[in-house]
Amino acid sequence: MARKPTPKLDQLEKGPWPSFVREIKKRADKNATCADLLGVLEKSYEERVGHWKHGGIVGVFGYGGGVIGRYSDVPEEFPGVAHFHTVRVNQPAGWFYTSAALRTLCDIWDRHGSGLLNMHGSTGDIIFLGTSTEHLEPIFEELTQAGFDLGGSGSDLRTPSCCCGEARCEWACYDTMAFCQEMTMHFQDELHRPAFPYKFKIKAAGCPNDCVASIARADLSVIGTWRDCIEIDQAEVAKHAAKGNDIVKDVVMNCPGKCLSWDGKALTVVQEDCKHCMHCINAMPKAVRPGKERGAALLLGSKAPIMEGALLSSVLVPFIKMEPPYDDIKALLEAIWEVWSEDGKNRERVGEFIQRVGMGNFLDAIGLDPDPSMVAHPRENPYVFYDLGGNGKE
Amino acid sequence: MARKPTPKLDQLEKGPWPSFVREIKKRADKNATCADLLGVLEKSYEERVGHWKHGGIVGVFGYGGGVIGRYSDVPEEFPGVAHFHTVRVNQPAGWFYTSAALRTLCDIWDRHGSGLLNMHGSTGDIIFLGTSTEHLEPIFEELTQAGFDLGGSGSDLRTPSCCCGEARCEWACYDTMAFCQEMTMHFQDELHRPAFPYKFKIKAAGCPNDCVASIARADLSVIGTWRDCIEIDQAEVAKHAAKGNDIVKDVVMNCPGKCLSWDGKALTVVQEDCKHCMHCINAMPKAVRPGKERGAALLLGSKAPIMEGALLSSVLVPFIKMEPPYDDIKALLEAIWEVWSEDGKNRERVGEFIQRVGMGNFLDAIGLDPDPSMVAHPRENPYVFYDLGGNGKE
Amino acid sequence: MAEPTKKRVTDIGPPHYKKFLPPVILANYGKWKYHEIPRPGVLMHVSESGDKLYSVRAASPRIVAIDTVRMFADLADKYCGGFLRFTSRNNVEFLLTEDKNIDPLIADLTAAGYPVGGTANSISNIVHTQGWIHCHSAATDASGIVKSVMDEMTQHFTKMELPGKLRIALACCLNMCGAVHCSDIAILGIHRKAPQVQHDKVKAMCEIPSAVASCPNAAVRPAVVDGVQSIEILEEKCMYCANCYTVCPALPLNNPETDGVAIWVGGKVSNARSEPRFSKLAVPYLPNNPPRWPEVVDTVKKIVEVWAANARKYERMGDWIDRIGWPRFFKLAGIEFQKQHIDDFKHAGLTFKRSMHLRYDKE
Amino acid sequence: MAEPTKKRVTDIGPPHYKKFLPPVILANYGKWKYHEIPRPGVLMHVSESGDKLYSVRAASPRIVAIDTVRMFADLADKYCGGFLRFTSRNNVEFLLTEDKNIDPLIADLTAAGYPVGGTANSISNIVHTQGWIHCHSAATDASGIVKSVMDEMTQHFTKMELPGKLRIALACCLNMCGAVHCSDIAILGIHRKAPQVQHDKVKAMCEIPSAVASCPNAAVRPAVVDGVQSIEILEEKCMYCANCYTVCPALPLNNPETDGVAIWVGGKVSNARSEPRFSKLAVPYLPNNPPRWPEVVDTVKKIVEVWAANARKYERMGDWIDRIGWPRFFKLAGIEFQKQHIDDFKHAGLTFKRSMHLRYDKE
Ligand code: SRM
Ligand code: SRM
Ligand code: SRM
Ligand code: SRM
Ligand code: SF4
Ligand code: SF4
Ligand code: SF4
Ligand code: SF4
Ligand code: SF4
Ligand code: SF4
Ligand code: SF4
Ligand code: SF4
Repeated sequence: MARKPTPKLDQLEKGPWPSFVREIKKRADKNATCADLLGVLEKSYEERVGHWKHGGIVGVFGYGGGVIGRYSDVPEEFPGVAHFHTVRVNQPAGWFYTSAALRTLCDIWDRHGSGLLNMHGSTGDIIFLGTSTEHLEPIFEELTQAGFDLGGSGSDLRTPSCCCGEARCEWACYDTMAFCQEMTMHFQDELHRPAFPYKFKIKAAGCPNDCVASIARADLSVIGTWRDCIEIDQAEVAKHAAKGNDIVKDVVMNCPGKCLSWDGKALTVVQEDCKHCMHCINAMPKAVRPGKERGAALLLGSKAPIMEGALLSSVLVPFIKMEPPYDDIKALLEAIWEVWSEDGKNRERVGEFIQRVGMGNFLDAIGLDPDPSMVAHPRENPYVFYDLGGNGKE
Repeated sequence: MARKPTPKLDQLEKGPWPSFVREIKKRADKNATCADLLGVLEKSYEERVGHWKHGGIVGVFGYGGGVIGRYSDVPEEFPGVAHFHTVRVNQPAGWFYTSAALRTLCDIWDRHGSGLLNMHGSTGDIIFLGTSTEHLEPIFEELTQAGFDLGGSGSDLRTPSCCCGEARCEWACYDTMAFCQEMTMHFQDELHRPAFPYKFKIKAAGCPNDCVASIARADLSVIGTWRDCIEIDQAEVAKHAAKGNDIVKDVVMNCPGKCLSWDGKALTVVQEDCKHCMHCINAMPKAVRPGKERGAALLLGSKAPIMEGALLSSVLVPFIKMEPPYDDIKALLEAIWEVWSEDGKNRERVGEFIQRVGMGNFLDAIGLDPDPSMVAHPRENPYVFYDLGGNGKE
Repeated sequence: MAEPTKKRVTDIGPPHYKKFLPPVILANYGKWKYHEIPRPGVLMHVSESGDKLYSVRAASPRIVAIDTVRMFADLADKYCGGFLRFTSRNNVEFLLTEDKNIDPLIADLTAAGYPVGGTANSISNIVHTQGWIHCHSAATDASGIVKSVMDEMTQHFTKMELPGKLRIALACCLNMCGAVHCSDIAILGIHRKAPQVQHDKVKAMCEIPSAVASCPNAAVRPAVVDGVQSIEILEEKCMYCANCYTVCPALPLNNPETDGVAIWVGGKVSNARSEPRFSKLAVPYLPNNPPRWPEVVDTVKKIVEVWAANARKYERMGDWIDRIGWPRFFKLAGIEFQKQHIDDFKHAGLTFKRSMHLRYDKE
Repeated sequence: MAEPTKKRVTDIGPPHYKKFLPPVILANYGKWKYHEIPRPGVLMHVSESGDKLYSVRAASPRIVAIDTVRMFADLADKYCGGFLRFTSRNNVEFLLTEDKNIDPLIADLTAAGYPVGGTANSISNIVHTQGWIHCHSAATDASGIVKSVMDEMTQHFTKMELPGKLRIALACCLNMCGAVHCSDIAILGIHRKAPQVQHDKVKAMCEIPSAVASCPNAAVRPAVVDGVQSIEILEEKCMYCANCYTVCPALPLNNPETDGVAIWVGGKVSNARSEPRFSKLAVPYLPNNPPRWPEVVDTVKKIVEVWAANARKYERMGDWIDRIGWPRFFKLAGIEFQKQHIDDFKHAGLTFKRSMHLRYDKE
């Protein structure tokens, strides 16, 4: 229970959608932090302004990330949230759990914090929401004893995440969870000890549907695809048609490669025109599937708007076989990090860095050849740099 | 004849395409300027470099434009081209002539220059190519006596130009030639006396085919269009089909508005989806025509790349009736020129100016309301400016 | 910080996912053949082997009490051997092999207040951020708006009757932790006044050169105020991104009178049919009106409704607007087109309409 | 300058076009109903009244001697009452009403070396600029390349057998007076070395601040050299646009060893089907090799040929490339994709491929 009435928040207990207020109230009479969280939130709702101060640096010994410090600007009024730090716990790949694992996490959090969590944070971590500094070490110890570790924060590698991929999806073109796990384990040091100019995120999606939105919010987006022809089961296509799907209107006309045709009996595709968009596959499960020669494309640089405007990731490697332990990708990442750490400005994401130094120069630096798949189109402006010797010969 | 042999240029007399070398040679034995032009050009061909110096300021009394000064950097070797100025003569709208008018121009130019011309310059002028300073006033006098005047150069209104429009084209949505003539006459002062931050070009095309490339190279592009429905003559469509035109493949599938359909008998259109692209009209003359409610769109700002990259013109007024004497457009132009002349930087074209100050601010300044047709899409970045008062109320 | 103990281990990473996969997944990993969606919120994946896996997806408010997590664990024990997962949009999924368990599970979840749905052409959970619950940066609350909007959208979560998927996301400030920038509908907390410089605190709390460098628009300058080294902000160059505040706590922007919410539309992430793209500004400003933000809810509702009524099958919000054009979108959605809609940042010129592909509505 | 005389008039503007229109146009102005193209180079416009106008279009090298203009005037007198015009691509058009005059006129023009054509799906005249004939800025010649390329293209001018219109333009420097930036194929003179500062002339010939301001990339800086006020150029920031040279003659860039030509493709102006768009870089550099620039001619020819062989009806160069994708264009055209193709100027990031819409060629 909050110490004072919360008439505004109470209104948010009504309605069909699950209520976060009810979640907080579930704990408000067991936990002073939750009671004061209700109070300070009601105050924010009254005043239309937040009551948190800029975070300070808190964390666990030897780690540079994983904890976000947070303090109230009205600690006298709400002492239970005077400290209100969050702990980012690295989720298991694909967000799969057993009931036992979840209970273990709940128990730790029950002992050391508000008992409120985010399942999950936007980057993918389990977030323990609201504790004070002295609990941090104990939480960390209990977590590691239970086999869990902290996620990233600050200018480090952030917690990689992935779609469920081969665990539960017929379209996965590579094993996203294995890849995510391997990257997370291999780069533990980069994850826990910030040494980059800014954060670096990895997200792995098994196919171009991109169910983890990797192209929009990962510095490295690894998106599955295939380089041969889509596989068509004509009998199953016919079943879709029989069920009343309008193959021409719904599938053929929506194909961005303009490479499908349907004559009422067979669906045909011009392989080299296929853009690997997934639509025909999505529209006709069982009938159409990705090809056999599977792998992924590596795209670089997406991020939120700060400061030059948001970016989507752009193609760096149009196709790569995904073979554990992914030494090629690890080497590429290390080359990228080296160049970026050397020449990147403070708080400059890798996508912004590439724009600043020029994609061509960046490729030179990391040792990759230019490829027309890297661009939507070649340059339109005539402002080309050359570096010709004194006599003008290249 | 050139004073020395011109073996390289001579090779350009061969081949099926009309030869500019032959044109120069036609005059080289009558005219020392042309003889030396051959010589200096051969020298350029040998050395792979031009031999002209940066122009000085020359012109006719009371005008600030219309003449481009040009001097040779090897005047001793080729005295005939020591001065080699060009005179820009304002073409008649639509580039229509009588043989008599052409002969008059030739006679003047025969008396006072090389006898070589560009029919026409890229902006549209008749260009008298190569004369010396003392001929400029006489040329001007003789031209004006014959009813001709100079075109623009420098930071002034440049010679407006237009497609043949209603004079010879069934698709003209307004009278381009009348408009071009009226603008040219009304703004004679702006044309002859540079007072802008930089050049300003006007081009008028009768329909979205844009046969004068106005959207690519005019600060004001006036492009005809219609706002009601395309007119379809079904019998004529049938004739096109009978002739073997594949109406679905060639017309319907190429319609960017995806608004046409053809059932083998009638061509139908969803009016509000039509993008006024002209394709169906182009593909089936006689059968499809622009609608009846005709006018133009005004677009602003195209230019070559110097210095921030090339621009295409962008929509300022999505539709306007074109009614002589076009007072509305004149007033709009004057408003634009006022704002641009006041706040534009030296050598900043109006298109760059708008980008620098922001389209919204520019619209405020010239007194136009924002319209969604002005943008390809609304902003993607969240960096919006507000100007709220001290108490925060708008 | 307490002293680290002897048995302290570090860098162990997360537990291996294989420990958490149900037997049916371990047996059919990488061998799934197709899926069907027998009812909203239920996925049936069928393996090459013929094995079937049923996933039952329930809504979550994302902020969950351990009590709720324990309840989920109990339900997983009861119906599916204790196996469950969470989705990339923060829903919870129970992983069943017994189809007879589906209905009872759904009944239990529904009774507990966690509706089942979010599959196929529906509105799934709103990806969102901390808001006034936890973040110092928030220009609005996150959870309150999400709850208010989803209360109106729940029938689109539990049914699959929309033209395509519709993804809503919310971020409480321009940092966009919710990665809202590529959503069918994005709800974004915004400031509209430049930071108030706390001159007495600048020197103690901030590195002045970093603060200066942080501003994308060169609005932050070093200044000496009353003899103290401080900062000045050029009001007319500030577009309220809060980047300077991120590096310098003495530059707060929060302002109850002028903060609020902007609405964006037409972004997407998947490559299906059209390419991924950013959301575009639909409504520049709506007020912060807790606890239920009626202006925001109404606007989102209206946009969803015109889209649902007019879009063709498979047309995501952005695809639909591409087809009908922005002028008609603004008309149908009843939104006034304003100066703020027109880009004036770095690449603004590329957003201007540079062609004659114009549409004219019948009057 | 000579003194102006008494009878001097100014600001009279061009003669009114009506004086120059043939009677059939005056009578049918604004009343044309449709046109046909009975043979290459001949347009037949038919009025609502039934009147017919035949326009016969002949190639012109644009630089014409008055002798040639007089010859055109004579032909116009002979066949069409003295009425003729020039087109926006610098061809000459004779305006006939007697169809029996068409063939003799074409015969005369052809005999004189001015082929007839350029209509419909053909290659019309190359819009171009001054080059070494007149301009101080030229990085290459204009007329010589145009002549050399068109000698190979004449059969595409006199026939109409291409998939769509193909517009070639040439500009001899980045000022792009030929407005080449929106052409199916653009030929562009380029420099590749920074300006050579003539320190002895800077002070006399230039305003140093304007020169500094003129550089789009801030490569020009004031400097004192040997005690004289001059300019220095940061070589690594210069991308050879010559803008500084335009305002300061003491900064020439011409260099016979390194100047040359770049080839651009896929631009267009008309709104038919697709929107107007800029040309994109196809070949970053080809040498200046007068008098016939064989490397340029071969490259243009190859591009025209692959387009003609592969494009569908109505597909302009850019539409075709849009359909097949840039990787396949480079492969078919046999052009190596290089660092220079990738944009690195202001909006570079917007040209990167930011989606999974990728194509993979069969090996
Ligand atoms: C907790 C979380 C939001 C949530 O409720 O889920 C979060 C919270 C914060 N983010 Fe974030 N970000 C979170 C995911 C994201 C994402 C989404 C993603 O990772 O997929 C983005 C967009 C993608 C990206 O990285 O660009 C994101 C873009 C930002 C930015 C802008 C970065 C940029 O380059 O534009 C900032 C500002 C900064 O770094 O200074 C930021 C900064 C912050 C800070 C640390 C505020 C600050 O300025 O110090 C927030 C702390 C809030 C708090 O008090 O708890 N956060 N942040 C997410 C992390 C949880 C987790 O670990 O799972
Ligand atoms: C003669 C002509 C080329 C031709 O052979 O046709 C020409 C010639 C010159 N142009 Fe141009 N421009 C000519 C049409 C154009 C066009 C095309 C058009 O007007 O449709 C353009 C592109 C469209 C545009 O305006 O942007 C054009 C864009 C430039 C530029 C770049 C302007 C920019 O904003 O990017 C410059 C540089 C400058 O202004 O300093 C320029 C500068 C020049 C100068 C004056 C060179 C200079 O830097 O001083 C050239 C003088 C050449 C000479 O010695 O004769 N010229 N110039 C054209 C004018 C003839 C006429 O009046 O009809
Ligand atoms: C469970 C989840 C992955 C995970 O590891 O967590 C998932 C699972 C599936 N996605 Fe997804 N997608 C999931 C988030 C996404 C996202 C990311 C997001 O929303 O932030 C996207 C990108 C959305 C976007 O473009 O903005 C996404 C775009 C798709 C698409 C493409 C839809 C389109 O037409 O654009 C498909 C194909 C389809 O549904 O036809 C798809 C299809 C599927 C399939 C059918 C794949 C399969 O065969 O198993 C799965 C069931 C979909 C369903 O709910 O109907 N999934 N899917 C995510 C569920 C989130 C949720 O709780 O609602
Ligand atoms: C005479 C001229 C206008 C003038 O006032 O001088 C003209 C005249 C006609 N144009 Fe044009 N166009 C003329 C330059 C242009 C230009 C400008 C340019 O090339 O610089 C364009 C834009 C080109 C571009 O997009 O880059 C142009 C794009 C068109 C189009 C659209 C073609 C397309 O599919 O993109 C049409 C429609 C068609 O041909 O189907 C068209 C159609 C026509 C028609 C059929 C209009 C008519 O009914 O009279 C005329 C005969 C075309 C023909 O030659 O087949 N005209 N036309 C110009 C002849 C130039 C020349 O000598 O070759
Ligand atoms: S991204 Fe592809 S592989 Fe991964 S869950 Fe989505 S549809 Fe399946
Ligand atoms: S995957 Fe996409 S592009 Fe390829 S055939 Fe299917 S619909 Fe067409
Ligand atoms: S722009 Fe239109 S009206 Fe003008 S000539 Fe071309 S087709 Fe005819
Ligand atoms: S003018 Fe263009 S958009 Fe309109 S119906 Fe014809 S082809 Fe379609
Ligand atoms: S979006 Fe802004 S306010 Fe919200 S959690 Fe992220 S940083 Fe904090
Ligand atoms: S809020 Fe953003 S734009 Fe305003 S001063 Fe701070 S950093 Fe600059
Ligand atoms: S393009 Fe350059 S070189 Fe050619 S005429 Fe124009 S300014 Fe002179
Ligand atoms: S040529 Fe262009 S980029 Fe180079 S110094 Fe001169 S103005 Fe700057």
